[in-house]
Amino acid sequence: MATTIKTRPTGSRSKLPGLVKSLMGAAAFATMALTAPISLAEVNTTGLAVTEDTVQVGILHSVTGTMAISETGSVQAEKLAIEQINAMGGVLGRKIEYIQEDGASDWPTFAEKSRKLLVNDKVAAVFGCWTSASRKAVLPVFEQYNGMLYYPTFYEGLEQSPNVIYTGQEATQQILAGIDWVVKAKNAKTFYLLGSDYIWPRTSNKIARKHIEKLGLKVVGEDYYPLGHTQFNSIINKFKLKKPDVIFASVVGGSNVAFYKQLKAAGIDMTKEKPLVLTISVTEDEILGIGGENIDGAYASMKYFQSLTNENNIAFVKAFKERWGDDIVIGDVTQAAYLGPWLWKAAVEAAGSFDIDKVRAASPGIELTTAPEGYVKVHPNHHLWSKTRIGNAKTDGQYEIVYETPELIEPDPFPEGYQ
Amino acid sequence: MFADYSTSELMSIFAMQGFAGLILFSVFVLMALGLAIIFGQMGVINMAHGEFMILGAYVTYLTSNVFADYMPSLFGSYFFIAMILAFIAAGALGMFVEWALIRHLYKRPLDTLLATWGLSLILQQIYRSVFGAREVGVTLPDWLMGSIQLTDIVEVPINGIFVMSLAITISLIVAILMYKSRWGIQVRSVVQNRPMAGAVGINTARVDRLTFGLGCGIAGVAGSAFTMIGSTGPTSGQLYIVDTFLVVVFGGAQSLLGTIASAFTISQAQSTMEFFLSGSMSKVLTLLFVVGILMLRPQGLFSLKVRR
Amino acid sequence: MSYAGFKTLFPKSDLIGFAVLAVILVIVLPLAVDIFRLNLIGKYLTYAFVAVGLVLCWGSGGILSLGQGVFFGLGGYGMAMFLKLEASSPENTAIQSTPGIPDFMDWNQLTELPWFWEPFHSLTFTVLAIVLVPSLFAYIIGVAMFKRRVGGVYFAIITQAVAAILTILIIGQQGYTGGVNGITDLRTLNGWDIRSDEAKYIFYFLCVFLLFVCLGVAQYVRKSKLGRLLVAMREMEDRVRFSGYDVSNFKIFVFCLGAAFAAVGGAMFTLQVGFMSPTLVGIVPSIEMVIFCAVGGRLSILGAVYGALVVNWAKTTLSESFPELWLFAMGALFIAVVMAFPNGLAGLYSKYCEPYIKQKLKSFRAGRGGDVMAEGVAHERQ
Amino acid sequence: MSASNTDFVLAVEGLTVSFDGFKAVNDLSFYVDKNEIRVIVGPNGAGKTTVLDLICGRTKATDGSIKFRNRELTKMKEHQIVRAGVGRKFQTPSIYGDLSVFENLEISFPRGRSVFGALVFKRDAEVLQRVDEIADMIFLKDLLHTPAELLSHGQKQWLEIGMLLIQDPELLMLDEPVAGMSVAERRQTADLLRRITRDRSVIVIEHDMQFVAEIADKVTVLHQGKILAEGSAEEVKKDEKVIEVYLGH
Repeated sequence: MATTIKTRPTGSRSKLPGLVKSLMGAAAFATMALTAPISLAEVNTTGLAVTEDTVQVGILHSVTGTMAISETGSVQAEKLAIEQINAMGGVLGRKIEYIQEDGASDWPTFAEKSRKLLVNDKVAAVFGCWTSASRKAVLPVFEQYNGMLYYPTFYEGLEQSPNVIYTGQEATQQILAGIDWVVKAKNAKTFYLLGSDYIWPRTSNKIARKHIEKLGLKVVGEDYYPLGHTQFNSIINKFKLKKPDVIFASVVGGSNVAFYKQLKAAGIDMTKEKPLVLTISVTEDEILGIGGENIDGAYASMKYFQSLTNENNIAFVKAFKERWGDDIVIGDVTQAAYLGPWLWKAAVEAAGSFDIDKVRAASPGIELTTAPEGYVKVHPNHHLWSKTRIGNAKTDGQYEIVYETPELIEPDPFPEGYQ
Repeated sequence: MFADYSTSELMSIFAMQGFAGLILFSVFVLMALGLAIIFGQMGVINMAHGEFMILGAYVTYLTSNVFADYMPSLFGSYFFIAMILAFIAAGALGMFVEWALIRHLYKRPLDTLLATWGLSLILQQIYRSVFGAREVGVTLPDWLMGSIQLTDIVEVPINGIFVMSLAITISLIVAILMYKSRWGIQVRSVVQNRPMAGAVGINTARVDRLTFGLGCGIAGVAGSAFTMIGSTGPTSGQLYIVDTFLVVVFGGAQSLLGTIASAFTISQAQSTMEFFLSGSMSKVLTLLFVVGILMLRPQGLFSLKVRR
Repeated sequence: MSYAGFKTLFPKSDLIGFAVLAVILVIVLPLAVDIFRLNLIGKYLTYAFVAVGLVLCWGSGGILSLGQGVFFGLGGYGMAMFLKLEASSPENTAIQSTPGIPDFMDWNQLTELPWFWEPFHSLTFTVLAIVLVPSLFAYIIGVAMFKRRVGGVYFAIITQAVAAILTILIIGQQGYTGGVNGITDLRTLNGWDIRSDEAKYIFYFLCVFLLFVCLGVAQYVRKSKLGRLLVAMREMEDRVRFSGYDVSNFKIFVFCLGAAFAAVGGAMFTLQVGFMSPTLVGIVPSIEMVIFCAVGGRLSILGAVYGALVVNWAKTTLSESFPELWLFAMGALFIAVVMAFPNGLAGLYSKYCEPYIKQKLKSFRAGRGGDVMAEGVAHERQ
Repeated sequence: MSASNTDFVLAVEGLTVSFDGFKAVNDLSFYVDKNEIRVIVGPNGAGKTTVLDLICGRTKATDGSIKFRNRELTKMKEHQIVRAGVGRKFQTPSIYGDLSVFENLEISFPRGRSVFGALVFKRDAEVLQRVDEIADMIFLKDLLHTPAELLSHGQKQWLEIGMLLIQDPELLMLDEPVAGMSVAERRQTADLLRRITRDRSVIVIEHDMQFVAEIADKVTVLHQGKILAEGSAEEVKKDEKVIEVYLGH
């Protein structure tokens, strides 16, 4: 059932980005076989926006408002993936056309726009959303109108919708491996949990606390600050008082910048690892705002770093920079967003149809060997099997990867005892 | 919660916590001074105050890039140049805004709120178009990084000291300007009786423009300083606006001393509570405290009982 | 109501305005647009409730509240709590560790329904609470502020702080409130699917009906002596006080009325959009609501409705076609409203369109040789 | 003075108010009889307006008592004082410019003063008649439906007096009622005052000594918050202290 696309770097040809070239070389055969167009009646029985040679999809992210900072990378990744797929001949012989809508960092707007995409535009799939709140807002819409959403962000889990493919990690995948690693490699005994005050950090810290206590170790403090908070001197004093081995941080957005700058200024040198900072919220994107010198030495636990050296990623980073500029950085979510169109394409081709129900049925077990993060596979629970890596932040704003789980981690959105 | 610690450790922590409160105090003073002038003296509700601060931050970012590219040897001192440029840029924009918008609205204070809110949206979008939606990282000179080790535990962040000295300097300058200079007398006379001030030959339009420009300029300097401790992005300015207004209103809008006293009260309350409670709850309690006091004393902390 | 009373309440020019709005909302729009757009318009209309309340508070009474989102939110949350409880029946939530409570509570390790959720099992209670809780809250704020003569700018900033406090509280207490995600995934109302097209039509018309109820109440208040007192207070508060009125009571009354309108709007929002979240409570939406009112014309209750419709429609259209431009457009709109046409759309209408229409009517009547009716009602000034 | 204050409409005793240490009114005592017209004169800053502010509750007294028909006013709120029967006209005409003359008077009509009352208030025959009556008295009968902001300065003063009259107060306080009026208007006003003071007590602040002599039963001269002299217009005119501080220059 599964469609596999092998990566094989090929020589130069035309001005297509590197990755596309390689993908095209690989997929030429398969595409050729498929391009004998399958009749419209066959691939689209539910009235989606598919014609003889095009298929419409939606991109739904915030271009304006506070979340635009975070969501820009995802939009870029999704557009890149779509362009690459089109350059390879599209999906079932049809070029992908995208309709981009702005969620404006406002959850009702997300719901409104998703309804527009599904009801008015009848798109075959939507790539979008970033925050949990925006996903929660659109979820009933996708379930009601039977749409398909590819959601890129690492998130708290506790959800499994037949209408969503979660291309980022759920919390246990990201957190457990990270904590295991600091315990083993750094001999950590005490933890301080800090987060912005909303559902993802709170759930993540709950999972972290449970795991830490199961290991027989100690959580010495847990604190939350309102989103957008910019003064962290008090919490830094609490660190100094409690002297945790590990500061486990899930601060987001503008607060992040303030937190790391003030941590550094307060004389906590993260490169000395006393205490060690382990974050699950700072990707390369965030470092741009924080400044590499301010976060030098912190560890991050996620599935993707730009510095990964496998062939897929080298080609991906090259293509991304060719498309969006040299000074751009790619974070975990950007990569996960990039997977969305590819996973959808694979599922559609496996199903031989754009029909949502058939694509859904074909999705579990879909594999990508070309993913920048390496091999991924869709679990029946609609999340991805993936590896978790530990990166060590450097002054140039990149992570040096110091650890990688040997096996793919099974996604477990409803971990025992957490719901 | 303190059972496990020795007395000296506790003393040190309290010392540092007090210092954290002082830094917060300085931050509030810097945020609020510009607004205290604009809102307190001129009665203009400038909702774009945060955006003026962010303008200062972006100017600092640009200056740091210019220094890094062309004069790396002088990089250590770029911050002072940046603050001056930030003052000039924000002040100039402020004067332009006063000329284009505010001067038509002096009799309608609530309308200045709407107009400046519109202005803040436009500025945000300009920042986004020019600098991108992402936050930019401002590189600080090395001497501003790190902290001074006083005892084993007590460490004082250098940028905190810098922010504090800046707050003190600017407060002093403003106080001197307001209460000692000829211009200050003019400002205060315009505030108290506009027609009369005009009648005795004060160019009220010019005084207004300069006052507004000064308030915005101070916001720019504050924004420049905040690149050390906060984020610089198109919407970062929004983070400051509520706190800033509360500080000014709580202090009794017309009094600079009141603004400083209120910044002190609020910062100490917040930072003490933050130490004992979670960050969110202490924020809520601080706001409730301020609102509660304002209900009891609507004129703010410092206001003269005057004959009507 | 007697005919004369009706004439006083609705002078002819107002009556035409109401009729035109009714025709647009009840006949033209439902026929002209599909259900998706109509649902959007229904959503815009929920903001119109707030804007109408603001016309009373701000336009008539001079009290500018920057915290109307609080009341909109309280109303919306009330409705959402009822719907969420219905959606969280033990059968629907069987996979949870504690079935029968909303999913977000389960994630936050709550094992039983908090006490203040219990009464929201009852629809009657919910409907009452939607109106009464925000009104009571407004009453408390109003008493605290107006009895102490806090007004103008100070009132605006304090209400803004209240909006900030409530937002932080809702987000921070996510076990009880759903946190930043809000209360989502609302499906049925007494077993009736609220997401079907049929339900959307019904909610749209219910929303229009309730809006007209609010408009009627607002019109009654404005035409009553209380309405004239509000205008009088805006101008010469001391004179009203020294005419033997307890000024604060009147302010509290319109503030509560505005809050109740906003709450009804919030409840209709929840029903039509399908969820409620703290983003509708905070400072930004509260200021936007003031903008709807300002664009429509702060002195005209009908203008407020058009303001809410036009601004939101522009927002949707612009953000669909030029996402980068719409902030510029919004910003420019605010400035333009303040600088160029302070009485908003209604001001433009009465300045440019009304005289023209009147003249046309007159010449039409004259042409027919009919009687030119004398303007019987005393000249009502804005 | 008298053992009981009941004989007086208004009894002010030991009244003191200080603004940040400055005593604007200092240990002031005076008494107003039934149907008396009392005029308060004094140089600028003598505390005249402050005394009226204190009586009507606009300013809170630091010390002392104000008894109106034996009811203590210092503890009451402004609207309660008004309802008790004290009417106050301000120095600058304070009327509602956006409303018509009719509406100005109607709002002042003492009925429907609660929120609910205002909501159900009806413009019935009694209101119409009373408004007509007052409008006639204040020379504005033909201008009933004119927006008040279009009135002349003198007409505005009359309108405000009319707004007080419609409440039928027992004590009427007028702060410079003829300031800024033409000679003709002054004459009309004096006439009006004489007519309206037949069955009520009146306190008037006035500078114009000729006007004062024309209307006053008794004159109180204030200086620096204290009473300098009290008596008939003729008496105070002759008082040397008064001549020195007030009339002398």
